This record gives sequence, C-alpha cells and structure tokens, in this order.
Amino acid sequence: MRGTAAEVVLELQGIVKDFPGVRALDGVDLEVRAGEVHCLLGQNGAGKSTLIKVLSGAHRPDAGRIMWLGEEVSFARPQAAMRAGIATIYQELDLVEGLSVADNVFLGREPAGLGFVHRGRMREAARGVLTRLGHGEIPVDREVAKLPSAAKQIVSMARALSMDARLLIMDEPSAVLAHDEVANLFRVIRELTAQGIAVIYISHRLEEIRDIGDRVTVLKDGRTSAANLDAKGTPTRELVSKMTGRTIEYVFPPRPDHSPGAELLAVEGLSLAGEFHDVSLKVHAGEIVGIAGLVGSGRSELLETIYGARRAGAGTVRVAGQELRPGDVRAAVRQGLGMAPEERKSQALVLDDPVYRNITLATFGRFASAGFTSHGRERTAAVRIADELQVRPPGVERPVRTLSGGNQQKVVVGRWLLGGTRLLLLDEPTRGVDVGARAELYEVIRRLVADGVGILLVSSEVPEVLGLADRVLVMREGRLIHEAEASTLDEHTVLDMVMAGSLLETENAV
Amino acid sequence: MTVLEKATPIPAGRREWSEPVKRNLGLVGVLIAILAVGAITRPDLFLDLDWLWRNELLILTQASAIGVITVGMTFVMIGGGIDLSVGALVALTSVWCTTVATQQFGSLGMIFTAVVVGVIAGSLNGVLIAYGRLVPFIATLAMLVAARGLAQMISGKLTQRVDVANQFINQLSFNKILGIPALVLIMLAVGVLGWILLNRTTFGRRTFAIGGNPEAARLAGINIRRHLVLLYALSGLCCGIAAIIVVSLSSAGAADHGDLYELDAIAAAIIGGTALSGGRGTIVGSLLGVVIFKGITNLFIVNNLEQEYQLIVKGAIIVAAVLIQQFRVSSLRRRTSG
Amino acid sequence: MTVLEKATPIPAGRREWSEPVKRNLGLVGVLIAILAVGAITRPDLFLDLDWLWRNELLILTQASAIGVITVGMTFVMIGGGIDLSVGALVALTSVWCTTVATQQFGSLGMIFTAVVVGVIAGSLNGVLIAYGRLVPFIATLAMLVAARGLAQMISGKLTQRVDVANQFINQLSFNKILGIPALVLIMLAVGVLGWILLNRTTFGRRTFAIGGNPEAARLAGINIRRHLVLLYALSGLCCGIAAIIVVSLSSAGAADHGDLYELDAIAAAIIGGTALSGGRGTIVGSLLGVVIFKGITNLFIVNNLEQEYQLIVKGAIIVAAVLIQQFRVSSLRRRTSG
Amino acid sequence: TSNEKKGDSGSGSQTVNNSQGDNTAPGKAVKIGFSAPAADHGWIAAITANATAQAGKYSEVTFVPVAAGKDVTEQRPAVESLISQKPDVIVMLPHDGAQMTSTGRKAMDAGIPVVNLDREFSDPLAYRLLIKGDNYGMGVAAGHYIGQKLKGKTNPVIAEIPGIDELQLTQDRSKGFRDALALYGLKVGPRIAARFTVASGQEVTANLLSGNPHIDAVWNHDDDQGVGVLQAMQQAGRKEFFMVGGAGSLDAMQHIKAGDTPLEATVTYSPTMASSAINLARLIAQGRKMSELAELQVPKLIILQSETITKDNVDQYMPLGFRS
Ligand SMILES: Nc1ncnc2c1ncn2[C@@H]1O[C@H](COP(=O)(O)OP(=O)(O)OP(=O)(O)O)[C@@H](O)[C@H]1O
Ligand SMILES: Nc1ncnc2c1ncn2[C@@H]1O[C@H](COP(=O)(O)OP(=O)(O)OP(=O)(O)O)[C@@H](O)[C@H]1O
Ligand SMILES: [Mg+2]
Ligand SMILES: [Mg+2]
Repeated sequence: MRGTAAEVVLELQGIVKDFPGVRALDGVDLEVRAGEVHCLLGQNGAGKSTLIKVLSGAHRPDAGRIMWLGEEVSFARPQAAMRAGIATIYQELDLVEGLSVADNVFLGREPAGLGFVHRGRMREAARGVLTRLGHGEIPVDREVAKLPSAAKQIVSMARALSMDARLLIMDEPSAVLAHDEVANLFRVIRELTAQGIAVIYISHRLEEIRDIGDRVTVLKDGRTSAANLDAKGTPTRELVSKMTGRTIEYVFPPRPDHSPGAELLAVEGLSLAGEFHDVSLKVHAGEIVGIAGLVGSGRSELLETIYGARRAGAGTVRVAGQELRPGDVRAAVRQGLGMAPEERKSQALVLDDPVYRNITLATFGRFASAGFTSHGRERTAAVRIADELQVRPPGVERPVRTLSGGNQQKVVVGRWLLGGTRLLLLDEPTRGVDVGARAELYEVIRRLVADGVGILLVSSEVPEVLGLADRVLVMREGRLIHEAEASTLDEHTVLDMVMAGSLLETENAV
Repeated sequence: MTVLEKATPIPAGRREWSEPVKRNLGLVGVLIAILAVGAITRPDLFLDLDWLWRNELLILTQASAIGVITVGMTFVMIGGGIDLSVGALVALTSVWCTTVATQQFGSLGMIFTAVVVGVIAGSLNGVLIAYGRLVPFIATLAMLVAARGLAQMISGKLTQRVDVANQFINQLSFNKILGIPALVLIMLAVGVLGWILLNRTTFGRRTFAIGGNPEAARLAGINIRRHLVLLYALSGLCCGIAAIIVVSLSSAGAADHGDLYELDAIAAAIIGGTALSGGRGTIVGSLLGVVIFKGITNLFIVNNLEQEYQLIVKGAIIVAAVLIQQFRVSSLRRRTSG
Repeated sequence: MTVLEKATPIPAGRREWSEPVKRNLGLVGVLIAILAVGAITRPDLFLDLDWLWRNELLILTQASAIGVITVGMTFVMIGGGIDLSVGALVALTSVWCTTVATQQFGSLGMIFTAVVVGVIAGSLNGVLIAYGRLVPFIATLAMLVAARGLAQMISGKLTQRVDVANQFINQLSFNKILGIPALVLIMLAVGVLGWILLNRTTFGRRTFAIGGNPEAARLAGINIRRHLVLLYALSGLCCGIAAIIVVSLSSAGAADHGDLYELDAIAAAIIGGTALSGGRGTIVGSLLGVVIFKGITNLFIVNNLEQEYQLIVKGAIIVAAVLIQQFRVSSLRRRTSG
Repeated sequence: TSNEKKGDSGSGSQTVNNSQGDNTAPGKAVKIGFSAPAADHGWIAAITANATAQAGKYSEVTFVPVAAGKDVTEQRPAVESLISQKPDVIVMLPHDGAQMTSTGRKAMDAGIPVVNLDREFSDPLAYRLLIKGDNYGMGVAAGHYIGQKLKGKTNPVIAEIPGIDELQLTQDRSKGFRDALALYGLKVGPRIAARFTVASGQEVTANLLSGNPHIDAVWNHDDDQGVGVLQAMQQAGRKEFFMVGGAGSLDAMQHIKAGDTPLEATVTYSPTMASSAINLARLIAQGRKMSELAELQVPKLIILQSETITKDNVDQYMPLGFRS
C-alpha cells in the first residue's frame, strides 16, 4: 500500500505526558493512514504504551494536538475514543477475571434494552467475534479467570474487534502468543486492513514488524526519533540504532565451548494431573536447557512443579542428588533454586513496593543480620542489577507499578540474578523486553552459566531457545516429545515438531 | 489450533457447575446440619413437622430485616466497597418514619419517608466515597456515628410507638399470604429483584467489573463514580425497607434499632461467598448466610442454652460451617478438574 | 523518557518525602485542628498551658489501650488480614488475669497470664486462617464471639476487682515516670518496638510482601502460613498487653471490657493510612489515628456536648479529618509532579 | 411513650414536690455536679431527665452535668475534670460501681461529698450517700407475685427474659427471682437474655415462645425491651401465660391498667431515685437535715423498695411511670 497515499486518519503533533517525576512523552508526532499497519518501535520505557493510552482516552496529554479524521479532538474518557471509532488492546490484560468471556467482550457496551442485558444476543455476538479470530472453541460462558493467558489475550482482541472501529491499536499483542498464534493474529489483521481499517501495532519482535507492518515510527525517550520508515525495507541496523542510539551486532552472545559440569537437576517421571505426564529431564551445572512448545503445552506448569509451587502427582525432583519435598517452594529455594514466573503482575511483583524491594524480594534475608534488614546493602545490590538490565527510569525507589511492562519484566528476572542461586527456572524471561535489553539479559545469563549455574529456560520464541540453550527439549500436550543438542536443530524442524497435531486443528478452525 | 488444550473440557450438553453454585450447595449443607442438630437436641419439636414449619417461618421472619440489608450489602461488597452504616441507617429511618409528624401521613407516608431517607443517606455515603475519595470503611463509619446521633436527637432517645391508626404497618408483621408471613415475602421479593439486577442487567455486570478490576472498568468506559453513588444509594434503600420491617416487628421506631446489623450483614455476605476485596458474590449465598446465622440463634434459644455457652458454641459453629462448605467446594472442584 | 530535574526541583542530597510521611504530616495537621477547635470552644481551659499539658497526657492515657491494640492490628492489616477479635480478647485476657486463682500469683503472674492467653488465642486465629483457610474476617469473628462467651463463663458475668495486694497493677494507672504516665510509656514502647519490627526486620519485610502480593511472596520462598500465624499471635500479644492497661485503668477485669475496640482499632489504622487490602501502612500513622479519635472524644467531654450532638459532630469530624489529610497529600503530590 | 405524650404539656419527667418541712425554702447557693452514663435507653434517659428537672426546681442550685461517654474509661476523666471544677457535691451514676470506686474516693478525699446513685461503689469510703434501687429485691418481688399465682401447680414453666446479661444488676435480679421462687418450690425454666432494646426483646421472645410450646408465667426484667416482648407474644398469638414486667415504665402501666396484654404486673425500679438523689445532695451540700428524721444529717444509705404494680394500684403509680 506504499505510494498510494491513502487518507490520513490520525495525526498526533507534539504530544507531551508527565508523570510524577517522569516525562513519559516529550513531544511525539505520529501519522497513521487508513488501511495501513503502522508499527511503533521503541525501547522499554520509550513511551509506546503511554502514547496509545493518550490516544485511547485513558490518559490526558499535558500538551499536543490529536487530529482524528481531519478534526482536532481530545478524549476526556476512554468512552469518547471508543465512540470516535478507536479500539485498543492494552499491553496489560484489561479483563475482569470474575466475569464470563462474553461479559468481558462487551463490558461497558452490553447489548441491552432498558438496562436488561440481551444475554442470548451477547453470547452469539461474542461467539461470532471469537470465531472470526479463529477461536470459536473458547466457551463464551467460561469465567475468564479460568482461561489460559493466551486465551485471555484472544478475548481482549475480541473485545477490540467487536467495536468494529476505524482504528485498532494493539500494544504487544503477540507477547503472550506462541508462533502459530501470531500467524493467526496476522491473518485477522490483514482482513481488517483490507477493509480500510488502520492498525497501530506495537511489538519488540522485528521479524513480526517486517511481516505485518507497512510503516514504522520509532520512539526514543518519549520523542519521535524516526517517522514513517518503510517496515519492509529499512535495515535492522538502522531501526535498532534509531531505537537505542547504538548498534547491536550479535543479539545472541557466542556459545562458549565448555563442557557442562556435574548433574544439578534430575527430574524423573514427573506428572501433574491435567497438565503434563511422565516428564524426565536433567540439567547440569553450567548448562542451559531450553523447552520449546506451544502455549498451553504445560511448560509453565512443569517449571512451577519442579519449583514446588504445585504439588506433583507422581515423580521425583532431585537437586544435586538431594530429593526435594513436593509442593514445598522453600525447600527448593533452600537448595538454591530460583524461578522467574510467567505472569509478572500476578505471580512476581509487589506493585506498590519500590523497585529495589522487588528485586530483593527473594533474597532480602541474605542481606539481613540477625533478622535485621540492611536497606543500604539491599539497595546497592539492586541498583547493580537494575543498571545491568537498564531498568528505566533509573532510581530504584519508585513503585514498580509505574514502570513500563518491559522494565517490570527486567525486575522479575533481575530478582534471581543477585547470585546465590544454583539453578534458575526462567519462564518467558524476555516477554516484552526490547532488543537492547535482551542482549544485556543474555549476557548476564551467559555469565551466570559460566559461573556454573544451571538454567532451565521456557520460551515461546524458538529462536531464543535455539540461540541460548545448549540442549533443547520439545514439549507438546504435556509430554516431552524430543530432545537434541541445540546446534543440531533449526527453527523450522522445531516448529514442525511443536505444532504437529495442532496444525490440523488450524485447518479446521480456519 | 487452540489455546485451550488444558482447559477443562465441558461435557457436551450439561453446563459445568459454577464455583458459586457449589458454594451455595455447601451452605445448604450447613443448614441441613443445623436442622439435624436440632432434631438430635429437641426431637420432640424438630420431628413435629407442623411445629418445624412454623419455626422455620419464624426464623425467616427474624431474618427478613438483615436479609434485605444483606442484599444491598452484597452489591456494595461486590463493587469493592463496604457499608458500615446500615445498622445506623435502619435506626435513623425507623425513627424518622415514626415521628408524630410523619405518622400523620399514614402507613404509606411512613414507608415513603423511610425509603427516601435511606436513599438520601446512602447516596451521601456514595458521594463521599466517589467524589470525596474517602475509603468506604471510613466514610460509612462516619455515617454510622452521625446517623445514630441524628436518630437519638430526633427521637429524644424515646421509643416511638406506631400509632394504632397506621393499621398497615402494625399488621404487616401479622399478615400472611398463602401461609407465608408478609415480611418473609418482602425479603424474598427484594432477593429476587436483587438477583435480577445483579445477574441480568448492565448495572449488575458493571458492579462486578468495578469491584473485580476498576482499571479495566474505567478503560471499558464505565462511569465508576456515578456507579458507586448508585451502589450506596441502593444499600440505603435496602436499609429503608429493612427499617419498615423492624418497625412493624417491634411496633416502634427507636434509635437503638439495627444495633450491629452491619456486622451481621457483612458476615452473612462473606459466609455466602462474597469477597471483601470485591468482584465476587451472589445474592443467594448472602441470603443463605443470613438464614444460617438466624438458624443458629434459634437453635440455641430453642435449647434454652445459657448466653455464655451460646456464644462459645456459636463461634465453633461458624468455623465448622465454613469448613463444611469449603470441603464441599474443594471436593467438587477436585471432581470437575483433572 | 527523561527524569524531570527541571519539573521537580528536588534539592540535591535531600530525598523527596515518601507518601506515608506526607500522610502522617496530614494527620498531625488534623490533631492541630482539633486543638484549635478546643482553644476556640474552651479558651479558658485550652489556653491554660498547665491544664492543656495534663489534658493531653489524659488523652494519651485514654489512647494507650487502643493504641497498643492498633499496633498489632496494623501488622495484621498490612499482612492483608483483619482481626475482629481484639476487643473480645481484651475482655477474655482481662478476666482470665483477674480470677482469684491468678491474682494469687501477684501482678507478675497476672501480666504473664494476660500475655500468654492473648498469644494463644491469637495463634488460634492464625491457625484457622493459615491452615483452615478461613477468611480472616470470619475466623476472627468466630473468635470474637467465642472469646466473649468464655470471658462471661469464667467471670460468671461479674466484675472482678484487682485486689489491693496487687499493688503494681493497681498503681500502674497512677504512676508517672518523668511526668509521663506509665500507661503512655507502655504504648510508646510498644509503638517503637512495632516500628522497628515492621521497618527494620525481615519479619516486617515478609509482612509487606505477603500483604502486597501473596502469590509473589510464596514464589519468592516465603513461608506464608507460618508468617500468618505469627501475625495473629502478635495481635493477640498486643491484646494481652492492652488488657493489663484496661485492668489497671478500671481496677477490674470484666467480660464487657474492650467492647467494639476492634472497630476503633481498624478505623484508627485506616485513618492512619493502612490499607484494608494489605501491603500498605505505618505504625506512626495508626497511632496518630488513635490519638485523633481519643482527642475528638475528649473535645466533646470537655465541652460536655450532649451525646447525640457528640455523635453527629464526630461523624462530620471524621470526614473532615480525612479530607484535610488527603488535601495535604495531594497538594504535596501536585508539587512533586511536573 | 413519646408520641402520646406530645399532646399533653407534661415535662416527661417525674419530680418530687416535697411540701413538707422547710427544706423547700431556698438555702445557700450550691453547685451540684452530675455524671450518668450516656442515655441510650429509656430508664437511663429518665434518670438524667429527672435529675435535671429536679435541680431546676431550686433557684439556688447550679446544676453541672458532665457527659460520661460510653464506658468507664470515658466516665473517669469526665468526673475527674468535674472534681477539678470543685462543686459542692457530686451525684454519680457510674457505668460500673466497682470500676468507678477509686474515682468516687478521689472526690471524697478532695472534700467533695459524693452521692452514689444506684450502682454501688465497692468501698463505703467512696460515697457520702448511697441511694440505690434494690435489684435483688426486684427479683424477689417478681418471684413472689409469680409464686403466689402458681403455687400448687405441678411443675409450671416459668420463663425469664433478663436484660444485658453481663451486667451485675442483671445477675442480682435473677438471683432474687430464683430465691423467691424457691420459697414456693418453683424453678426458673427457659432464661434468655435480651439487650434492653425493643428489637432484641422481640427477637429473643419470638424464639423463646417457639421453643416452649407451653408457658405459665414470664418475668421480663425491663419494660423498655418489654415493648418488643409483648409484640412478639401478640405475633405468636400466645396468651396462655401471664407476664410480670420490670422498672415500671408508663407504657407498661397503661397495659396493666387496660389488661389488654399478658402483662399483669410490673416490679418497680424507679428512675425517680435521681430526683431524690438531687434533693438529698442539695441538703447535704447545705448541711440540712431530712425533716422526718431526728438526725441532723442525711443518712448514709437509702435503698428503695421495689414495689409491685398491679391493676389494683396502678392508678396511684401512674404519675411515676417514666416514658421509655
Ligand atoms: N502511571 C505511571 N506513573 C509514573 N510513570 C509512569 C506511569 N506509566 C508509565 N510511566 C513511565 O512512563 C514511561 C513510558 O512508559 P511506557 O509504558 O509508555 O513504556 P513502553 O514504551 O510501553 O515500554 P514497554 O515496551 O516496556 O511497554 C516509563 O518510564 C514509565 O516508567
Ligand atoms: N482450564 C484451565 N483453567 C485454569 N488455568 C488454565 C487452564 N488451562 C491452562 N491454564 C493455565 O493457562 C496457562 C497456559 O498454559 P501454560 O502456561 O502451561 O502453557 P505453556 O506451555 O506454559 O505456554 P507458556 O509458557 O507460553 O505459558 C497456564 O498457566 C495454565 O495453568
Ligand atoms: Mg508498553
Ligand atoms: Mg506458561
């Protein structure tokens, strides 16, 4: 659609947004045309989410103009933006866990007469949208709390889609989606753009942007550092330098050719009813073992069970020969295990506590003497990690709630990099983390491994698994179906293994 | 492809039981247990079906006032709030609607007054919370204190009898329709209306949303402040209705009516599965909670238990009740999952 | 994004005030306001510094029991719970430590008994909540009811005088050290210890973590259950200490001591900035909250306001207090934000 | 009850018109301090109302009431502030006799005579005059009335509905009741406590009646809650028994007179004691004597007799009936 200059639907000029102690947006310009997929790129904390929240009426800008369909507007409340035809999928799932899928899809816009909800109609409509998204199998009466994270993401998409808007904003929709899901998402996006609907798409995965994007606008430190680049043509090096102000040559640091040390973790015949069956695996000191698989294949449960957060139905977990008591996290931690869980907000962060307290949440005991904590030592240790992972904005005193999604993720992972752990369980460690910070994170992980730490890595990004892991396990429907040296595998073989079975469903789902 | 590989499969046809339904079954279990204890301790009475029927109606009658209040409280709590002022509002409205001045307007005038005063006071709670940004606990605590004072001021701390002219109010606690006491029917009516409002209207859906995830509610374009005011007004309305019930039961309005009702209502709602943190709760559960508490009291008095033992045993029963119920839920959960 | 040196001129070196500190300043503002009202309504007294000093000491003395309880309550609430049983536990421990049997062991014996009984009852709360998985509200409500019953049973519903032999307890409420009443010093001591425990120890850190996000705390390897038991035991301990204070103030133990203290303590903690939802709160704030409430009561008694007006005005003052305080916070927030 | 009263001009409180002697003649100006628990129900309200009204009758008396708050810990500082204002005499109805003793003692030591109203201090040195109702005697009176009517009947069911059970006075009343019934070889059957409030009276009674299909007699300690008790009896349509009330409220007396309810009698525990207390406090402060007594000083102890009001004598008590 390049060249054929379609009508400009949205134009932002000099948008400024201040938060206590932080200027999130410092004069952002953006231009979106009908029927295009306009990608927003930027480091964690660059201001992407804030920008779209300004757009959707969730935040009021402190300065700047919003031109929508040719006339200047200011959205006092989210409702206003929706009415104007702007629908948004927020980065943090914006669903009400206690309500059903259908209720969530139409929350605030329920089809109703005299205040009475037309439940039949609502269910039908919801089912319709979900099917359109290729997920007719999600039961519209199911309580959202009972859905997998991936399914939740689909529901918020259905929400946005059901508004049949002129502009659809998606803030890192692919973060919780596995490869096949993303493909499906893109299918839907193409349908929309074909109807002339504009899409603003935010992601940290460049390959996605190349695939789906038409034009790219890059944010840096709350400013537009480059506008309307060609999504397909612009070289990666340029995009990255526009984002970070520097160039990153190798995302994955070279794999040192050391031979793994003594056996650290030995899992035998581990099973958890309804989640996974008879899983056996080993991790050695100084080794990274990656697990590839679809969302819902049970990887998170596996990690949680090894860690003792869930009680295994059968099987044993040994750390350095020591058998762990099932369902006992503290025992695991005492043995030097650490886990960065999948869902940062619900499982990992104390949102109102300052960054440094979140980083030391699992380790403050170590900085204490005779039960008395030492804020000084804690803070310095935390600052070290925060700097290493480029947590922005600097200053470990601010509540973690006020950090951007990616920066929160860094805090979650950083917690276990403080040292003192022998075996790290990482579940989607780079979810929502930008390219630059990823490189740093990989560096740190490598360094730990060099010091003899063992790592079990779960990631839905196959390249990450292949790039980082020494050995790769492939998991499907709760079973380990393949194990091999990372060097002997490539992305496609892995994807085939991962998706065999579910591919069929794709065909009859679409 | 699917994101629900592990999602608990739903047997075709039959819908799975929702958590709340399971909970409420647990509560029914508790009620049966209470009856059983009764049958064991006073077989002479509890096995006499005629007596049993009358006694259960009595329990329901005694439960009616708190029951109505608890319906309002359930809304407030699902919406993420709490209303400590309900007891005091019952006192205030009961006094206001039994002043000589009011009573001249007859029973209807009294009912009207009670309802209006209740709604106004409730809305005031709502305004303080929604616009004054006070914590519900504090705002309604202030209302509790002030309303009691006002009630004492109006009544001069004297019991205000309903005068004989106001037949309707006087008779309300005597009347039966198809053998069911009018007061019980009032509670049931409020319960049914509450259920519909909560489960079948946008108001209800939004109440859940506001309590469950205020940010999401805001982003969905729900007017949270206005909704909060409505929630507390609703609670006030229920207090007004409850006041009428109390007045007709005791044939008088008094500043000491509704003493500690707030505790009973909140406890009943929580026993019934409503979350103090908001976002979860059912009308049926709350009403069952109320009946359980009144059933326990009745059980004691029927057994002429000395007060101190009443209290000790009551504490034990509350714990037992919750445990029974949890057992019920978790066992069912185990069965449905995995 | 840029850190706003320009928008927020934070003088180098000096850190900006944390939210809690601002809140507490707000509370101090409220206290001053109360004094001002006193000075306006009773200049004859409030402007007489000698009287003023004695009166403020009196207020603090009156606040000491609730103050101690509120320290424990603050811990429980920061940990995400609530303890409705505190008032009843004060009654139970006060009765237990004033039985003829106990009194034979002298003042120390009485203190020991009070503390032990308090801790045991508190731990029971904790066990019900941590291992019985009861909602704190219900578990401690059950304890409230049962403890009152037990207290009535033990005391036979009679007031139990402290006998003259037990000098120490009897004198406690009369003694002063450096002109400060002993009871006040007890409250301050408990406050200081509480502050240290909350802000300087791993115990305090765990408390915040558990209240802030239990799941995260669990996954971080914190033993939530054991910690919960300790929290409620701590609250029980405070009740035991408070019981001693009440006993020496009233020179007797009685089953109706500590009536509705739970409400006062929770309200004070919330006014002081502790969140019902857990994860946030300060000892200083809670104690200021207690003093504010007692200050208000004192203001009324000094002005010998009729009870009904006391109540009405009190309600208004509570609202005003929070608003003043919020104003303070938000104004400060505005200043720090760009 | 308040509503009927609004019509007539009555003050709603009962005062003593002592025509006898010269005690009515104004004496030296005196300041009478007064402290009673915050009135939360009829009887206490009447106490305060009576005291105030009685004091109003004397030109030379300045009446200084202090709010006593909701419990001892609040009444103490109140009275102490009163002491510091140096009145000539203090009339005090304590929340709890035992717990306020030390305060009473303080006043006496400060040279201020204390008139201890109703709830007795545990130390005689803490008051100059104790004037109280007779809780035990009240129970006895009720017991005798019921005993008389039921003697000879084979194990009749006698129900008792006390007020707030944790109170010492409740315990005393119940003991008197038991002891008196024992004289007739009778026992108390079901005994369920209410809370002195109309609503609690109704709820407790409703359940009590349900649990006891046949009852012969009921003693209800308190006519305030009696309103609810009677209501519950009507709602249950039960009248096979008769009832004795307590305290002697106007409402109760009217029912006795009308005979339209099971309430046949009530045993007095009259708030008029407050009026008498003020009178005697005045005399004490002025150093006068009681005209009918030979002694030159007001005596130290006065215990009011608990009288039994029935249809026969109700008219003569009507004026003393307090409005609840
Ligand atoms: N409510 C808030 N209060 C204070 N600061 C905030 C708040 N929300 C965002 N910020 C700050 O604004 C900046 C931009 O945040 P934003 O979420 O827009 O970044 P982002 O580009 O979405 O990053 P990510 O890719 O990690 O999602 C960050 O520095 C963040 O700390
Ligand atoms: N029926 C269900 N009820 C409740 N939770 C479910 C259900 N099905 C799946 N989940 C949860 O949803 C999430 C998705 O499954 P899971 O995370 O195990 O997939 P995964 O293999 O870990 O993929 P990813 O690592 O991307 O999450 C898990 O937390 C799982 O426990
Ligand atoms: Mg973002
Ligand atoms: Mg997972």
